[in-house]
Amino acid sequence: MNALPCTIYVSFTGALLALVAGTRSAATARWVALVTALTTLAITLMAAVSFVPALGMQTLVDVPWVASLGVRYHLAADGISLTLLVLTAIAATAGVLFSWNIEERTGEFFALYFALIGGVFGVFLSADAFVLFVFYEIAIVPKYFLIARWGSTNREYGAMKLVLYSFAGSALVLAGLLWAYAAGGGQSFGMGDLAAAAVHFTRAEQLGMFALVFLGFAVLAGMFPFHTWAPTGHVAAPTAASMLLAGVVMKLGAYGCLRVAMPLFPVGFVFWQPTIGWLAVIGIVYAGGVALVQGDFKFVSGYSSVSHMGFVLLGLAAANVQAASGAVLQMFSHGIVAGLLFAVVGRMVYERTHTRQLADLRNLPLHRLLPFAAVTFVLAGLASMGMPGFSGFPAELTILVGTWKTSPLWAAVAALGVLLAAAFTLRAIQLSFFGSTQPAVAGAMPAHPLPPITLAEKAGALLLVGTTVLIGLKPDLLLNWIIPSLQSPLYQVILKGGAP
Amino acid sequence: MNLTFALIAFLILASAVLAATRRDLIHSALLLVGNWLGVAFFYLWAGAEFVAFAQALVYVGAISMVVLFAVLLTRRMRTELPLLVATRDRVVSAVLGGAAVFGVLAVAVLRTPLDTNPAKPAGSVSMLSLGQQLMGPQAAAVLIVGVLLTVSLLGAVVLASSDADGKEGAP
Amino acid sequence: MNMLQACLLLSSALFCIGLVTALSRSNTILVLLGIEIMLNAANLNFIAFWRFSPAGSAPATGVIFVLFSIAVAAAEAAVWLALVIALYRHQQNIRLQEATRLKG
Amino acid sequence: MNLSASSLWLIPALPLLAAAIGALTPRGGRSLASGAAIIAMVGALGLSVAALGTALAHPAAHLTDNFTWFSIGTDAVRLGWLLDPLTAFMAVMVSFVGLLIFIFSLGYMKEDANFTRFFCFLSLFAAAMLGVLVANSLLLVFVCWELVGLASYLLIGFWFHKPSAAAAAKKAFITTRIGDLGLLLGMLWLYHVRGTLLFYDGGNGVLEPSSLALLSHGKIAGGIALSTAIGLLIFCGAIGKSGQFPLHVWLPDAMEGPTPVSALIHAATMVAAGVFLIARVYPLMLADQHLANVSVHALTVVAGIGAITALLGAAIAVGQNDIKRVLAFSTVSQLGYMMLALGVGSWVAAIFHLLTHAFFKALLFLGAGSVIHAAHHEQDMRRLGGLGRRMKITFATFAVGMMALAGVPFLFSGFWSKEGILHAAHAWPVSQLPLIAGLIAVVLTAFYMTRLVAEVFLGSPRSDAASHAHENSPVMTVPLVILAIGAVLLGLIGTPAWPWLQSNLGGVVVPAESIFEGPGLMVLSIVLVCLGLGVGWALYGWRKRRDAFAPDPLAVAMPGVFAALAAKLGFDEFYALTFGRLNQLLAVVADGLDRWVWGGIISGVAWMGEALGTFDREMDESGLNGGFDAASEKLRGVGNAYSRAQTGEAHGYLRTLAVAFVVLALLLLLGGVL
Repeated sequence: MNALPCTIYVSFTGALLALVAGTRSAATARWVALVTALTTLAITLMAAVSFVPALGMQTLVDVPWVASLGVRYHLAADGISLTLLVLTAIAATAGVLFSWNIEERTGEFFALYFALIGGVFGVFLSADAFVLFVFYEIAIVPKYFLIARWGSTNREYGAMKLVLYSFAGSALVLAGLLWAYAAGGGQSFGMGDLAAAAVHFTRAEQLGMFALVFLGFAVLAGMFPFHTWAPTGHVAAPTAASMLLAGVVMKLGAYGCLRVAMPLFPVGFVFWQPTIGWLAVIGIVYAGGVALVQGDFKFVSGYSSVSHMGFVLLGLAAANVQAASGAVLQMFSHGIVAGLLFAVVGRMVYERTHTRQLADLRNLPLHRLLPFAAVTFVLAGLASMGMPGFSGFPAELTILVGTWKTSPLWAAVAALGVLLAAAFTLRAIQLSFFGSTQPAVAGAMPAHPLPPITLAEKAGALLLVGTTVLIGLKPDLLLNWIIPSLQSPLYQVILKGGAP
Repeated sequence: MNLTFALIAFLILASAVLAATRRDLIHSALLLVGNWLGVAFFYLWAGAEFVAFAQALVYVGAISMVVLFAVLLTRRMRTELPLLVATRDRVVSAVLGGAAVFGVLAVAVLRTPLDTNPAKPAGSVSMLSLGQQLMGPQAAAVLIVGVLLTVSLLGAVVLASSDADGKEGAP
Repeated sequence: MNMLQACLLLSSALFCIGLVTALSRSNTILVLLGIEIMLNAANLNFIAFWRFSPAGSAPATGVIFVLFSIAVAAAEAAVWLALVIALYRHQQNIRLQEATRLKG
Repeated sequence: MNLSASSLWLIPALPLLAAAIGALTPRGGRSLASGAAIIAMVGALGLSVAALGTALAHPAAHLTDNFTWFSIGTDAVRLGWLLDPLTAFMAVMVSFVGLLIFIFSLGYMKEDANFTRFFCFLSLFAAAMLGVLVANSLLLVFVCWELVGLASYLLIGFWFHKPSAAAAAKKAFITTRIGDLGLLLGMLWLYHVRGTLLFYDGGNGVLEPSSLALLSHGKIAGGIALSTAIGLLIFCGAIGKSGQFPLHVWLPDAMEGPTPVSALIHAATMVAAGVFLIARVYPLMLADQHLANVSVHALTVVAGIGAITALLGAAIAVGQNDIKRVLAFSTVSQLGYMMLALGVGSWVAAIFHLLTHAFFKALLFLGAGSVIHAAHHEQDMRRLGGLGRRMKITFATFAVGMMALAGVPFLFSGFWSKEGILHAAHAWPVSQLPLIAGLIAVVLTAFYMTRLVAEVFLGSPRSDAASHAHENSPVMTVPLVILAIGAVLLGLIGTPAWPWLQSNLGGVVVPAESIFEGPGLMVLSIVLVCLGLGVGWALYGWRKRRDAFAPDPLAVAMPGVFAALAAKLGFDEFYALTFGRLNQLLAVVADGLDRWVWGGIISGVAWMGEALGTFDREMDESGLNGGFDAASEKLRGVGNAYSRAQTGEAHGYLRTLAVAFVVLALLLLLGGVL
């Protein structure tokens, strides 16, 4: 448990080592990256094994940093952090496995990759709003370079859009936090201190601060109508980056909403709750609808991410322990499933066929050419549409159960999103892998045989599929961490049914 | 006028003039050592013993070695080339410039009413007080000088070696 | 002319000798030696002012200044040695007037 | 033989294991995959029979075994297994019919390249279906329900290289999921109200009296009870899965799957799941019956939907030419009967019909499969004909199935189960309309089945495929014979003279004759059956079809009606024009919004920035720059001159310094005024 901060340091060290190793050979950089990712995975898993669920955050490090501002380098973890840390470590490992084929500036790629990962770890571990913000910024910058340098379609545009949105979001967050800090007397950025100070804020202050901070984070979580960066960004990004982007970075936003915005400004939250709920619900259905007519395979996955993140926001907006625990579970689940989808689409299919247009793919008998990818994508699709047996099902179910308590109407409309998810996923599966009606038609077969699925890809796919199935069958593994965390006094103000 | 001072001044100026006019570099360097020694004597005469020793150690001991190194490492240039017309012009202009500067300085020195304190006992500063000064109020400066030395040495190493490396693995 | 002025004149003279050396010689080493002489001349001034200044001024400031100056001179010497060697390596001689790469 | 509730999970687990084996078997391991599947089904059948033994020992009890799945907030989601006669009878039926279909598939799918995958999917399907049966929690039912949907998707789309099959699979999945949406909402609501989804939990389950009292007291807007609303939402799920009007459209299309799949999914199991679900939650559906001042009772809706479906399905079946589609619409119609029975208050009659229907409809589908297999996948009955002489076993068994379906009196099981339903409808105090619908459907059923048999088996072959057909191997005919025996005998366990099934199913002893209200209704229905058979024979049997292109006699008589029926009354087109179009429109609108509006706002902001920049540039270039350029030009000249001064000669610099110093010093000295 106490080793958790090492994930941050290991990631940054790994970034440096990969950079150095990249100057020698790409293979060395890859192995360095894999070892780094596995180390973080091992650290988080060991922490998970020794984790004792408790009501509040368990402090790991707490030393003064910028004494004059009252900033402390305060790292702490609870069940929610731990869930997301495990997710990050798994996604990072899988991402490395799916980037195994990167030949171009491998060292720099992995250096940026782990800089991003390190920032993400830092955000999930921060208990001081300022530290959290710093790590949040650290996580944003490498994204741009990853996309702009190694991306594909429209990469400059996608990267720029994503980074502009991210920075706009973080500017809002910073403004809100500084406001709260100043209004609280400028003593401390500690989350607990801010929350204690926030009690004395006026209603108007709370409303304003919550709006700033929540909106800032929600932009990164892909909240409708601030979601458009997500599909274009995902599409432009290289495979591993889209896996991280959808799998982990979007969670940063949701995590910020849950960890910072909601407990700090409960009055503001109550005021904005209906708005958030409706935006989330609209986002679910809306993104599902958009995904239904996309011609680009990766856009389908991109919009499905927006739809799924809508569930997360809905879970938060419902403001009870059930829904919130479901939201955290959904963060985990979506992180895994989205990673899987992007891995299949970006790595297994696009890098072999060099097209992502469903209209082109349907002419290829892909299920024969890439049977492993086909099976993986079907499983990922099933997980994505919330079939029982995969992690999406308990997550969405828990969210819906909780949401129903708050507003049956929200739950009903959101359930429509589940239907849409089935529709667009099946459409994508059929058009992409099972679209070819006449495999023997001349010209339908690619000129060169597609390279077979590599061992690294298989390992990554198995890791992700295994995780989603494991959590699908035994969601208690995570819920046992999450729920006590949500029952802590900090959340009792906003989450109903929180009494332990 | 103090005789000692006169002697010292003579030593300093004479060695400097000779050093500046010799054609053999080795000679110049050795004469300069004399010049630096003269300066050290001046410090002694003025009562700054520690500085005098420092001067002797650094200049006479170390920098003179550096000069000799430089001369030996660039052997082919041990003697100055024959005076060319252009060189002669330069020498003339240099002497003229130097004389002008000296004239200005001398006039400035002589015309300025500088009040002195001859009553002050032959000045001497104790090692103890010097040390306390250096380690106390001037500690930061000492540190900075230390850093400067390190950096300049590193820089010297890089300067002296960069070309050799550059030829092997051009970026 | 009191003692202080004498000292200052000495230092002025030394400075000018250094200046003439630096200006007239084409050997880089000698140019640098000239500069070294000028530095020494400046140091003489410090000591002179310290020695003959009216009582009540800071006790050992001049001395300390000269000490630092000597230290800096040592550093400088190291750098110019390196420069000379680099220059030599570069153009196979150490004539200063030929080192005009940085010409504007 | 006995099987406790705690080991009930073994029943679905065995086929699931077989599915896993099948999934891991390479293509070549045909006998391993099929062997595992069949052995698993035999095991499941054995366990089911054992469970039936246990259930019959305690017919009125609900044996449960509950456990916690995961915690959700402060409470836990609990699942469980339930053993009562309903479960046990259904499990025996499903595993038995399933087993026969598996065996039949050995022959039918012999030539298919993806034989192992087929058995994997079949096993998965059976596992999911058995899971629905043994679940003691609405959530677990839902889980298995979804897996049933998934497996049916995989099976219907098994020949996905046919575009129609892929489309049908998707249609089936999406359409049933629309119904599932209702089920999901009902489940959420129920959980919200009751905090549990267990059916029976020692007094705390949702189907137990305390819960029902609570549910039927609470009223929501519109003057209906809470239990009505939840019940109707759950019924939505049943509408989807059981192919009830208005979501019946997927079922006929699902005939694109291999015929054993049709037999399994559209006869015995999946479509029966909806009926089973309503029978399972019957106490909930019944809870609002005692309320007088509500606007609607849940079961009234069920009866209405059932009656409409029964009539509609039977009518459309008359106009179909594809042998499997006739059977598919007949299934729709029969499921309507079952819903009707549930709606009019006799779930026992519904289950009885469900069981008999499973046998004779599986028989009919497999018989049709046998015909199709023999005739090289010719399914159009206008192009068949005369097969009776060539395929005697198939013909005989098919005829048995046809008579059971048509309700030919006394000997055949369908007669007895249908009579039960008609009697229940007759006894329904609310309305006699369901009875009338049911009676009309009786005529239609007898008619279209006569048409089917006459067209396929009588007359002369009307295509090469039909004329070269010959009987299939025993692996296919033996299951037919067994099913035919079942289709005859099964009726005998539920006759008015000996209502054994009824007594055991409900746990309440039903006295003999109590489901028989006198000869009137029975005579009427016998007359109607004979009417249907007679008209059918008159039109199709007496004057046999000469060639494949001859018009249908009914089309000659009533062209408009026949065309409408052949077009399935235009439901597909209607949905495509309304919901499909609407959905597509919404999706396109949302996509456009994303591309143009939300993206456009961003682009707009960017464009405004750019425009401002352009404006500024113009300003600069024309206005400010004019003067600036001139000044710059001069500066540049100065710069050039200065640059020339940079000779790079250190001496020069030094000299300049010296001169400058002298000049400055002279200025200071001489001027003294500066």
